Amino acid sequence: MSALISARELAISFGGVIAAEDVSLEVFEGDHLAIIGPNGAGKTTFLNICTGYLKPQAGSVTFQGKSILGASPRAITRMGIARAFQIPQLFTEQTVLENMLIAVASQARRFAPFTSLMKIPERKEAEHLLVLVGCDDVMDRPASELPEGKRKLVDIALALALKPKVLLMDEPTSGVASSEKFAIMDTLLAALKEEQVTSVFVEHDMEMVSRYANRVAVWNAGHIQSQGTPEEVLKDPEVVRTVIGV
Amino acid sequence: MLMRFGLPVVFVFAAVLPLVVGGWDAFLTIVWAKALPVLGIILLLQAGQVSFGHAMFFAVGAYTAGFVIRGMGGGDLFIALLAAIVASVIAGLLVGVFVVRYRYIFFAMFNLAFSMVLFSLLEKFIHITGGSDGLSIPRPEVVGLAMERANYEYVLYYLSLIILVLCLYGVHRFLDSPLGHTLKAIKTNETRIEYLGLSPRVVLLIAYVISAFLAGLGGALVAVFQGIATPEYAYWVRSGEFVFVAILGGTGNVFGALAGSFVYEYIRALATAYVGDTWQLTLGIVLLVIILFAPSGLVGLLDEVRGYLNRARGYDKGERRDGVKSGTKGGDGQ
Amino acid sequence: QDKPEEIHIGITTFTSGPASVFGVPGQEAAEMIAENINEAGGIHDVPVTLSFIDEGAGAETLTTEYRRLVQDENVDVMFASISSGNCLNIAPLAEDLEMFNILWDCGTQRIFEEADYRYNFRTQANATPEMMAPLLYLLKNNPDFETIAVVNQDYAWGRDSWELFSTALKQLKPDVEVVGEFFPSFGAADYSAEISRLLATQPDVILSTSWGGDLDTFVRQANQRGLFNTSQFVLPLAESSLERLGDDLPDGVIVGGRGDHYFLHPEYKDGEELQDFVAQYRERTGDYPIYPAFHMAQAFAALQGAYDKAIEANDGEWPNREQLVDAMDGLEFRGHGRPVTIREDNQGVEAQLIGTTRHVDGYDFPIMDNMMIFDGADLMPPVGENSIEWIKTLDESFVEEVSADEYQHEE
Amino acid sequence: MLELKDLSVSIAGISILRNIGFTVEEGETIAFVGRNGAGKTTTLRAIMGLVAARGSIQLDGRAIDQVEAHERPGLGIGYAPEDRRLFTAFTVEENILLPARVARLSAEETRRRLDRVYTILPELQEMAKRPAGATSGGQGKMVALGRGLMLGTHLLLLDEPFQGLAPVLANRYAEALRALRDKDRSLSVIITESNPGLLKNFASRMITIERGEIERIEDVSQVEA
Amino acid sequence: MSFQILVLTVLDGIAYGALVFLVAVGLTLVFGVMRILNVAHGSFYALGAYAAASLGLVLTAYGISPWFAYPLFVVAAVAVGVSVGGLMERFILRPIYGQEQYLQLLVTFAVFMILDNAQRLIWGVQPYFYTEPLSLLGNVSVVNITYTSYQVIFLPLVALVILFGLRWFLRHTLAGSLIVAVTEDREAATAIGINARKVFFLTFVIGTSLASLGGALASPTTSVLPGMGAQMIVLSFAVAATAGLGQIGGAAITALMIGLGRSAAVFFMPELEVVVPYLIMVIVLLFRPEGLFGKTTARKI
Ligand SMILES: Nc1ncnc2c1ncn2[C@@H]1O[C@H](COP(=O)(O)OP(=O)(O)OP(=O)(O)O)[C@@H](O)[C@H]1O
Ligand SMILES: Nc1ncnc2c1ncn2[C@@H]1O[C@H](COP(=O)(O)OP(=O)(O)OP(=O)(O)O)[C@@H](O)[C@H]1O
Ligand SMILES: [Mg+2]
Ligand SMILES: [Mg+2]
Repeated sequence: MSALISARELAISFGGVIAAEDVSLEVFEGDHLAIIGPNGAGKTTFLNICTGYLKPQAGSVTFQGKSILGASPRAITRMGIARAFQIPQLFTEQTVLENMLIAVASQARRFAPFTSLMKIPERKEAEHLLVLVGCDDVMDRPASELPEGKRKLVDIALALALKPKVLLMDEPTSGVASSEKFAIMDTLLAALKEEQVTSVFVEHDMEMVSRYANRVAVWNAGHIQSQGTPEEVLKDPEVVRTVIGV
Repeated sequence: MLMRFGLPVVFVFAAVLPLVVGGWDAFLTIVWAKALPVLGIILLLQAGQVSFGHAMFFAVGAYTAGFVIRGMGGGDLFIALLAAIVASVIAGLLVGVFVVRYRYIFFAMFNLAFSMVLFSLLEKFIHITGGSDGLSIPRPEVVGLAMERANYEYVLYYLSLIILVLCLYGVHRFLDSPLGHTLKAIKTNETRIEYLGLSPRVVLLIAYVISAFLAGLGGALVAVFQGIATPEYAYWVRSGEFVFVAILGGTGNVFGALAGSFVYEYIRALATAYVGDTWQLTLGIVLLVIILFAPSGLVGLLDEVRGYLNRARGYDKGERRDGVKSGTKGGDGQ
Repeated sequence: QDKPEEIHIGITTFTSGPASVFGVPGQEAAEMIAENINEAGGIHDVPVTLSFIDEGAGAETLTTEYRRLVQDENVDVMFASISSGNCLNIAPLAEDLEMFNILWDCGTQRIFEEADYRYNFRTQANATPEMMAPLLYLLKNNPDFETIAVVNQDYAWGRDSWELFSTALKQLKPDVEVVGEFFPSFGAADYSAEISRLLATQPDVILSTSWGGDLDTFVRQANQRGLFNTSQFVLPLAESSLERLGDDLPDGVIVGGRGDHYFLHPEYKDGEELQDFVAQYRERTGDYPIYPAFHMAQAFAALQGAYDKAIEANDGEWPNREQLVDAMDGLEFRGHGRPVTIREDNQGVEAQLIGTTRHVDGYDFPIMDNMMIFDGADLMPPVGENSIEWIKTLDESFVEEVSADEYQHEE
Repeated sequence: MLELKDLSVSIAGISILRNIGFTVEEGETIAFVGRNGAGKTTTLRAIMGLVAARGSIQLDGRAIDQVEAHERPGLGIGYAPEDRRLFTAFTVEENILLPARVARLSAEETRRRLDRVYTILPELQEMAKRPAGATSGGQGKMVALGRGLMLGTHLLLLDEPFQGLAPVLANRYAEALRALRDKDRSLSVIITESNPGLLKNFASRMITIERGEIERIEDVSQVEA
Repeated sequence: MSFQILVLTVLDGIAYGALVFLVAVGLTLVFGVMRILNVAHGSFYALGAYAAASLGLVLTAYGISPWFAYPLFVVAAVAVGVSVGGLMERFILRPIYGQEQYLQLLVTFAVFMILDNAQRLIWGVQPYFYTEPLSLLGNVSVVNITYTSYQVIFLPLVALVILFGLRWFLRHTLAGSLIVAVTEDREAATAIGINARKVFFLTFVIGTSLASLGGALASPTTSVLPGMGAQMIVLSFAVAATAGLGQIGGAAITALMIGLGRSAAVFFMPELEVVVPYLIMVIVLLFRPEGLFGKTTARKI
């Protein structure tokens, strides 16, 4: 297994608040890496750095061996890192389907000026993805009208539509009703495995972690406190004290 | 719906009108021509951006056409229009590269600044541009034919009409394309666009250049019709008027450009003719009423009426869902 | 042709925007004159009716409305317009529409120098004599100046008038140095910086062809800061601001009114016509008439004159438009100044009155003293010649060659 | 003390809530559950007057549906919205204090309530001076919760308050809230939360809403069983 | 010579900048707070000027001391702001707050047309002026050049008072905080008990009162005439954008830069004078895309 994303000695702070200090982490091909940690530990910041949204004050990040420091989110996305957000980023005035079609059109580079978005050949794929995340029922609704949970799921589908090599997800199912989230994650993970997509997801729900992650990294106050398999990490008393509780 | 039936109907109606009744063609030529820059504004409004300076491209088109005709001695209408298109596209690119980096008021103001600089230049270089008195443009030949005013005006009437119909249709199709939808997405979430691997700036630039093209073409048509181009063509009030007309007509549909342009010019003409020195007051009040009671513009009003009729007749298919927005949005990240 | 029921006159004027300081007096005068004409039975027993178009509504509306009046309302004659830009725009249109069009107020000399018209006539002078007259007045009365500065509005009139004035100055008094050229934007509300600069440079003469609120503001700000003490002002359009400026305009300033327009015209002030006109106008508006009102009177006078002449030429029959237009050729008519004649190129030849301000009893604003009236023909190029080219043929002796009638204010 | 009767909401012609009716007793905590889009958030917003609703809402026997939205918080209702809705122009502490300033509470009372917030949410104290716009997702939720607690002396409406919080914190806060409610018997709470674990020993009744209608109301003890 | 010119440039710049600030500050406030680009702002400026000039004429007619003009200017400005501005907010803006921003812009455009025309109907087209307050304060002489105290001392002082007063109001008073909160999120503000309607009303009225105060204070220095409002709108827009959203301090600095830039242009490159505000705006925005003091928006992801 080779490292797909490799971060070395990252450091960043915001006016005294340390969000990353000496953070080194590797994501391997086929990994499903869970990132856990208390609030404000720097988990989202790490994803922001990996996608070019923030520039670290020190350290390096490579993707497939190439440095992506200084590259724009756009360039990094095109290299194959897609991302779903903690706060869903949707085109709120457009319907869910239109949101998805824009994503697939972007992926397939369909930009002929006079073809209808609704008639692009990739439409099937888009609809399929919506089924996958359980949002096909709201396909024709404007994204602004969606309840919080659905927004998160559509957001994931948008990232997935880009056929990435790595999918980064920030608390993918927070806000998704507990009765549904495992069913959805099951299908999602199965799809990721089938397409051989590597994934990194930030998570607060330990059940999700133990069920879907093959590796876990624990963040605390801008540091990586520990890493390992879910079995090891979730039992670590230090992790239990700082993150999980009793 | 509007596109498939509305456009041909308007086109056929407008095409036979001058053959049946007189006195409307000059007015309507202006309406057709001025609907073009308004269409450009509507295009940019899809991305949530208001340009307060599109009169600059209107003027670029107008003056380019003027210079070409004056420079060619006799000139030719089509060459002049072509030159105007080229010039406004180039101007659109040059200015666009700057302004697409900005949003909202900054976008609006940058456009305004450029247009005011152009306005000042047009006034300053009196020996080239004729200063504030304007550049008078002799009547050009049309494919080598010298024409009387009456025939020339017919040519312009139909030419503007055809250009407008083509542009309406073209922009409509563009807005329905993936790129067009991405343009609309700029309004709500540029972060996501970036994270789809697209550049919001490039998308906006494409729309900007198209809108500059439309404004320039409109300006050229008005100028060759009026026989004059004045710095006032680049003035902010005119830019404001384009925006005004766009919203009056309704920004949700390219038809807004046509409806807005017609109604605005018509009310204005009526008001100047019949209420004399209170025409501004009258126009202002009429517009207020329209905005307050039909905020989605004339085309929106039409839709509502149609929806109402359908419901009254009891066969609302519920096919159209109004994109009514949820409550108030938080400080939309200006 | 039978007598029509009415003579329908279309008038373009500013009723909105800054230029309405001219447009509205013009409109008031037109309505007043039309009432008078109709009270007297009309022009050859045909009453007149008026329709107005606001030039402030923008060029497209103006032309649309113009065409509507011409084509739908069948007006008999159009008076257009105040703005030179609008005149340049309308003249070719009128020509194509074969519409009898009287340029009733605009000043640009370009119109008849750059094109030949059959249907367009100007019933007053143009910018050339209007600039030559104040310059000659200055050179005749205050020849000893070495430096000059200009503060004009930044638009065609401000630029064009300075070009005429400065070109002529270079010919007639070549040793004068131009020490400042300022073109503050049209409608500028503040001239502090210009005035500071002028106070620092102290030019002997300061010229400003500004008008309306711009002129008022400039004069008042300059006066407050003592600029009038150090420089001789020349304000060729200030006749239209005298009453408003009142005490803010000091004595000794050279002023003009685009022609020989003046409610105390020394040659006619005792005549009943001018007195009636002034009294009626004051009753109507509360103000003394200013030059746009006089220009309007001239346009009506020309129209009446044309009807008289055409009817006579037509053996008492009512003339058609062509006959009316023919009658304009060489027509001589009089508003409330000296008679005006229409030259071959359809340009009016009008006398120019320039004076110097003085406060006298009986008026709470300065009136003109030391007046000179120039014959318009002396100050214009011959038909077919370009003004600037013509001015470039002049030399210093021109100042003496041109004569003027001099008048003092009589109490 | 809070009684909803026949509450219906439609937005843009689409019916979202239909005939919602339930009561909340004084000192009681209601868990409000349902799938995504069932209408939980909308119900809370209707109580706050943020969406137009038909039907009746009574607080302590007084009809409040005619009370203007901005006057409802003054009745002792605190609301922590699901999507945080912080004022990014202010610091964290200013966000929390603003409701008290609006209500013109005395300095002393303000202090007391702020202390209460900080005892329940001690993490907020560390970031009190930071701009609210710079907080992380979870921190933002805490601020929203704290802000809601400032005015919620009588009724607390908490929309998924623990979502996105690390489990250790979520447990701690749930515990602290329970303690608060136990201490102050006049305080009632409606909380939408999907994690049953957190509601243990906390909520007395659970209301399930489905497609805009109340599906069932049950005692938590029954659910356990 | 060069020292004199430097002094003059600075003084003229300050005098003009003060005037620009007085006009633009109200727009900056309304725009920064309510996100409404009020095109009718210029009309309020003109209304203030007309009201002041008419008031002056009344004072003169009744032989009342022109010293009363100063307090009366403020009263007149507030009266205009509260009555006309208040009516406009209540009946025209309020119904469309929830709508797209550009609709609000359009409404203000319509109001601008209406007010502009109404002014002409009320006051006619001849310029008005009332210079007594300016003459009262007399002249001062600096490096041998005469200035009016009103323009180089009084107006800049008033501008400073308004600058610091407003900043204090926004930062340190409850009303100021409420304004900021409502702007950012109307619904969230309502949910913590803020009466958003009242706040908007208050803000708009303050903004329009400031505009008409600007007009009233400018009236002794200039001619009050039709079209004067339109002139100020664009300038105010430029100031508001250059300053950064709702940045009162930014507006002051921008106004000063425009003033200095303009007077420098008059002295050294008169051709540039007209485009100075735009040049300054373009230069500032090139380097600071959010405006001089604009803040980058809060993190969204
Ligand atoms: N733009 C910023 N400006 C200032 N501080 C910031 C900024 N972004 C993040 N921070 C701070 O950095 C720290 C890490 O934030 P981050 O969003 O990475 O946390 P997180 O681990 O994702 O937390 P959560 O689980 O709550 O989402 C937080 O304390 C946050 O307040
Ligand atoms: N502004 C709106 N316009 C149209 N529909 C809306 C609007 N707001 C909410 N809805 C719809 O109302 C329904 C209820 O939404 P609500 O947010 O109350 O659900 P919820 O139970 O809180 O869901 P979640 O658990 O995901 O937060 C959803 O179907 C949603 O799409
Ligand atoms: Mg996070
Ligand atoms: Mg919800």
